[in-house]
Amino acid sequence: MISRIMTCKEAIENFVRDGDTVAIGGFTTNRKPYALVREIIRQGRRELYIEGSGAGGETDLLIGAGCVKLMVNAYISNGAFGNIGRRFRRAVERGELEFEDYSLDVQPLRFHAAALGLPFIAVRGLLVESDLERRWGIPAEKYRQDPKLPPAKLLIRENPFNPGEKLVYLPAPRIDVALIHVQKAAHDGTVRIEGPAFVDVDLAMAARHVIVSCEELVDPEELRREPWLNQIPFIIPSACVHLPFGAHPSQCVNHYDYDPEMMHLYDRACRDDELYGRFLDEYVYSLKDHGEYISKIGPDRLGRLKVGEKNYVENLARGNGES
Amino acid sequence: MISRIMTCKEAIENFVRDGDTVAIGGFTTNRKPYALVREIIRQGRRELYIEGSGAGGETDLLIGAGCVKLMVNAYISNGAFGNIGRRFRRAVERGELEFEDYSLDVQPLRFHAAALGLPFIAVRGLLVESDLERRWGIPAEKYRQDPKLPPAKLLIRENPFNPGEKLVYLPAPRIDVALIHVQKAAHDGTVRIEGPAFVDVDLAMAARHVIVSCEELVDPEELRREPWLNQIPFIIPSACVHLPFGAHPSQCVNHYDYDPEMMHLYDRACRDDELYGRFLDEYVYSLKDHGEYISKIGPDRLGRLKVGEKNYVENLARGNGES
Amino acid sequence: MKSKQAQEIMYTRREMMAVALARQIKDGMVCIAGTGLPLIGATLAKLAWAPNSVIISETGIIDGQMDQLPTSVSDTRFAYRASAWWPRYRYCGFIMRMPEKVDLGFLGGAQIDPHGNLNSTCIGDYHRPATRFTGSGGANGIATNVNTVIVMRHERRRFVEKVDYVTSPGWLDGPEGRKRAGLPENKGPVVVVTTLGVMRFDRENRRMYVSEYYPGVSPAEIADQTGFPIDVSRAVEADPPDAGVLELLRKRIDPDHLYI
Amino acid sequence: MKSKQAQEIMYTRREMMAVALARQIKDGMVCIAGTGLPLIGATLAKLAWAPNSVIISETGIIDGQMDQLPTSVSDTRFAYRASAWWPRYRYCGFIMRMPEKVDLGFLGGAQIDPHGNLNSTCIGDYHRPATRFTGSGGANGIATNVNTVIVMRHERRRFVEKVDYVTSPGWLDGPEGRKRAGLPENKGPVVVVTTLGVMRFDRENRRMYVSEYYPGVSPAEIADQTGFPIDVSRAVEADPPDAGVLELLRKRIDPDHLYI
Repeated sequence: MISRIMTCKEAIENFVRDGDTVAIGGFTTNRKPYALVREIIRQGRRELYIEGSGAGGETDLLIGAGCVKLMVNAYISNGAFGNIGRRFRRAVERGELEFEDYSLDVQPLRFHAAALGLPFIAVRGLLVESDLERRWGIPAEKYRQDPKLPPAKLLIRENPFNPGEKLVYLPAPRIDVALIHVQKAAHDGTVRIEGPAFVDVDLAMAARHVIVSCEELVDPEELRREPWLNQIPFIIPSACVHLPFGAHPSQCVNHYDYDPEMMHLYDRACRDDELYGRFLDEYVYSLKDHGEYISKIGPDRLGRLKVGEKNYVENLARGNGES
Repeated sequence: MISRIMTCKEAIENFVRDGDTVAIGGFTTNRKPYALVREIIRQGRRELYIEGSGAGGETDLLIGAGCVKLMVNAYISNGAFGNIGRRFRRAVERGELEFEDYSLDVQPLRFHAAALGLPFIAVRGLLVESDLERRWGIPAEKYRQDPKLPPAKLLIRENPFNPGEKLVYLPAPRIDVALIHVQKAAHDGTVRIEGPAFVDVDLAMAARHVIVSCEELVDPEELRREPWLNQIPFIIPSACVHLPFGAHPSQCVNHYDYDPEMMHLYDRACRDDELYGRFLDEYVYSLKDHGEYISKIGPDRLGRLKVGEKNYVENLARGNGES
Repeated sequence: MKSKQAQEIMYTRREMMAVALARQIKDGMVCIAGTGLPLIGATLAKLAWAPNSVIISETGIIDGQMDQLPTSVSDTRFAYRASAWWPRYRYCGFIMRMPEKVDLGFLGGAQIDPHGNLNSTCIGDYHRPATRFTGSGGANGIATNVNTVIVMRHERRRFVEKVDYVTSPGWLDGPEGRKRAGLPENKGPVVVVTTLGVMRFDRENRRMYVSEYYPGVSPAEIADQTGFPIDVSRAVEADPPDAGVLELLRKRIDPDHLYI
Repeated sequence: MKSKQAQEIMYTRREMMAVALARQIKDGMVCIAGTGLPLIGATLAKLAWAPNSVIISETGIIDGQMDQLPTSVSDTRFAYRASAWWPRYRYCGFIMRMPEKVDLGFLGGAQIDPHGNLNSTCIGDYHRPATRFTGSGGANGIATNVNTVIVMRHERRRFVEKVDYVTSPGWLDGPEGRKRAGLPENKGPVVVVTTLGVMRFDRENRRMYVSEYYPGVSPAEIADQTGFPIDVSRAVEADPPDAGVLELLRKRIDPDHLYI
């Protein structure tokens, strides 16, 4: 059996190219593949297209580090931890980022279509009579010309089974690389997500390459005892990387809570270009790899984030920011 | 909190009407809601439309008992246990059953479309250049006139994003009642399927009414500890019925194996009209309810079907039939 | 409408808003709520008078029994003792397939027009905005398919004749708007809870009017802070929060003052 | 091609078929197989010479390590130590999205034509058939998207010029058929393993020819049992099963003689 195990460095080197369309699993502050994202920044990838849905600090980080040329957006937030998406917002306000907007109902359905090999998905009502339908962030010509994009943002067409009824036809995106962080993966590439799956399984099935980072690298036999609990079989991932705390500072069910300290720090840093540069230096560029990152955060702080039975840290100090 | 608990009798009385379109969960010999089906037969429902996919003996039973007017078929089998679907086959051969044929790739996608509120799903290639595409079991006029059916079996239309490319547009079915048997349900209606979900979650979301039978009726708190493992939240089911061994003689993960003795008996009975009548009398009509059915099968025999760690009975005697 | 005891109780404007939001929820209602004031309002209703109400997060969490306040719609705190936590596509399908199962959805925005059309995308030109926000989230699907309660800061620049970008449709251009557009006609914005009072929409012309002003606010002040003509003739003073409700808010729901 | 030892070993025709099926599988191949002879063949290959081959069930079971023979594609025995067991829609999507991940699919049928078009639906008129079968199963999706190995009883009434109903497309009407129809051109039926021998399809005209006849069968007998003209000029005698393989079949794979 071929092993899919790689180092984080190898996985990003092998499977993420400049100009790739990248989609990222998790949701805002939950199970975000931060370690993989930090390595992409470290390796200096450029001109990425991001297919986003419940984006969080990890996507803002990629944008802030200058890796992103175009973002298909639905939502970017760290929840109550300050006004995240500030690097995204600033990049749009400065005209430094191409962007498109869908809604958070539509993007998962587009991913789902791509995962199922459907050329598009036709829905009732969504986006209709809003500027999400009428005004496109990316010009129609660019959709037609850029092979990385579908031929249009959307099309309004009839329901062939009910002539006269207008539907919104949403094209499936083309995704080069999906990045997901999971609780368990085996040497063979079998993946088990514990807790909510969000869009991760769809991304894994939709993308040309899937890079999986995991909290625990386990024996395939452990996961194969209950195959129905494994969402992604071993024939799908391109690479599995063992990265405990790979979702820090976001949550990871059965492992750790989000890290309010880092969330607030990010919130402060992202308000100012210079501060932001220093933040990137300190937490990404100056650290050789995820191991150094984890050492920098330190075992005490990480230990305090360990979740109990409720799957969060009770009475975690969360209000010390400026939000 | 409203309780969804009912007896099997009440659930079928309240939610299954003559002429309803019924869809049945599980797959051929796995987790088939046999007890619910036997009660439908006992109550003498007629003129049912069946939306089938991985149908097994339970669907053949409904057809054999004269409950079914029309079946949308993709597959009906008890696997190696004789040639099941014999009542289905005979009904078609005798012209006693209206029918349509799709494939076992297409039906789950139609259910999926219905579950997601999509009017249709458009696929590449499936059914194309086969008689599944060209020859319809149900005439086009009937599709247009019967409000219980979609407006057409399928339509061949262009991909609006890629003019010239032909796609198969498959309409979502309209499902009145879904019948599913699961491992765990709670008083409040929360449902957890252990093992493969097959089409069950899609059926539950697609149907107007969902009747759930369960092996174990548990406290909601037990299921709510890991909400991501519950596929169906309490706001969906219309009725929950506690029916241990409700899938007998099919398999039920974490509980029991299929019952080869009953499978072979069915295989013999379904070859002959008279034998079949006696089979129905003995195992359905003469028994007041599922409790009497279970007593008739008997605890010793059921005990021998109890699965171990491998989720089947090792060296189960299976070859004593004529198949 | 004021009771004597209530007048003597001190409370903040955000507390009043949370209570006004909570009052939209009756027992048994199913509501989609995001974090912040909407979730606080929904939780308050559930604890105070609507024990069988159900809160849904757009990440697919159904009926979380929150013990500690979540900071995002994907926070595991939102899913504590929930009935299910669906993958994303399942929630999206649910909203399209079974909108009748949901009674209310809560939305917020940066701008709103007289018919309840909402902007949460940008201020200024869409392609090169003066201020860009983080994205529509799931607001569009909610606004399309279910009745909504909208939370707004009540300022002239936010209550405008025409929003810079329609992120989520309200009643569009009036009573026939949704029908003409093919949107569900019987669903739309019901209430706007603001920093000054509670607005509703006229059944005839689907225009916003002032329904309630908070104690200490006048109808004239609301009209003045609204960037379009607004009917104040039906306005009454809102009941202030009572002590029990404030205690729930402060001690049980948001003791860390994350949002209030 | 015969070895001396092999000639002395007794084996049944169904055992020969299982071995002929198994020989289509090389190490590392990913195959979709239903229960019965295809699964027995695939299991044999995996145990004998293709340890890294992967068996997929159309119910969404990926890489079961079967210990006891399943009686249906949803039998939990099929999923023993599998990598995953998907819900149905996920398998259906996989077959459309990633057909290149699958090397072979196994199909059976009641009738086949010279271009490998298969009937597993009915004999006679579709609406009032003389014999109705249980339904197409997932054959159509497999026939559309992946290369196939077909298992057939070799009889004149089954090998026909024109099948009564095309359940699964083969090469359609010849070399250009699939391209014209918009089906994947580079995928189609590769081998037909029958009760008499092994048929393949000519690369030029995509017509069936006899590739191998089993020991004890003559090419003429195959031609005689085929209801359309078939080229026997390239036919060679198949290697008989060797003792180790038969032992695996009898003792390890199907000791209860469920299928052989």
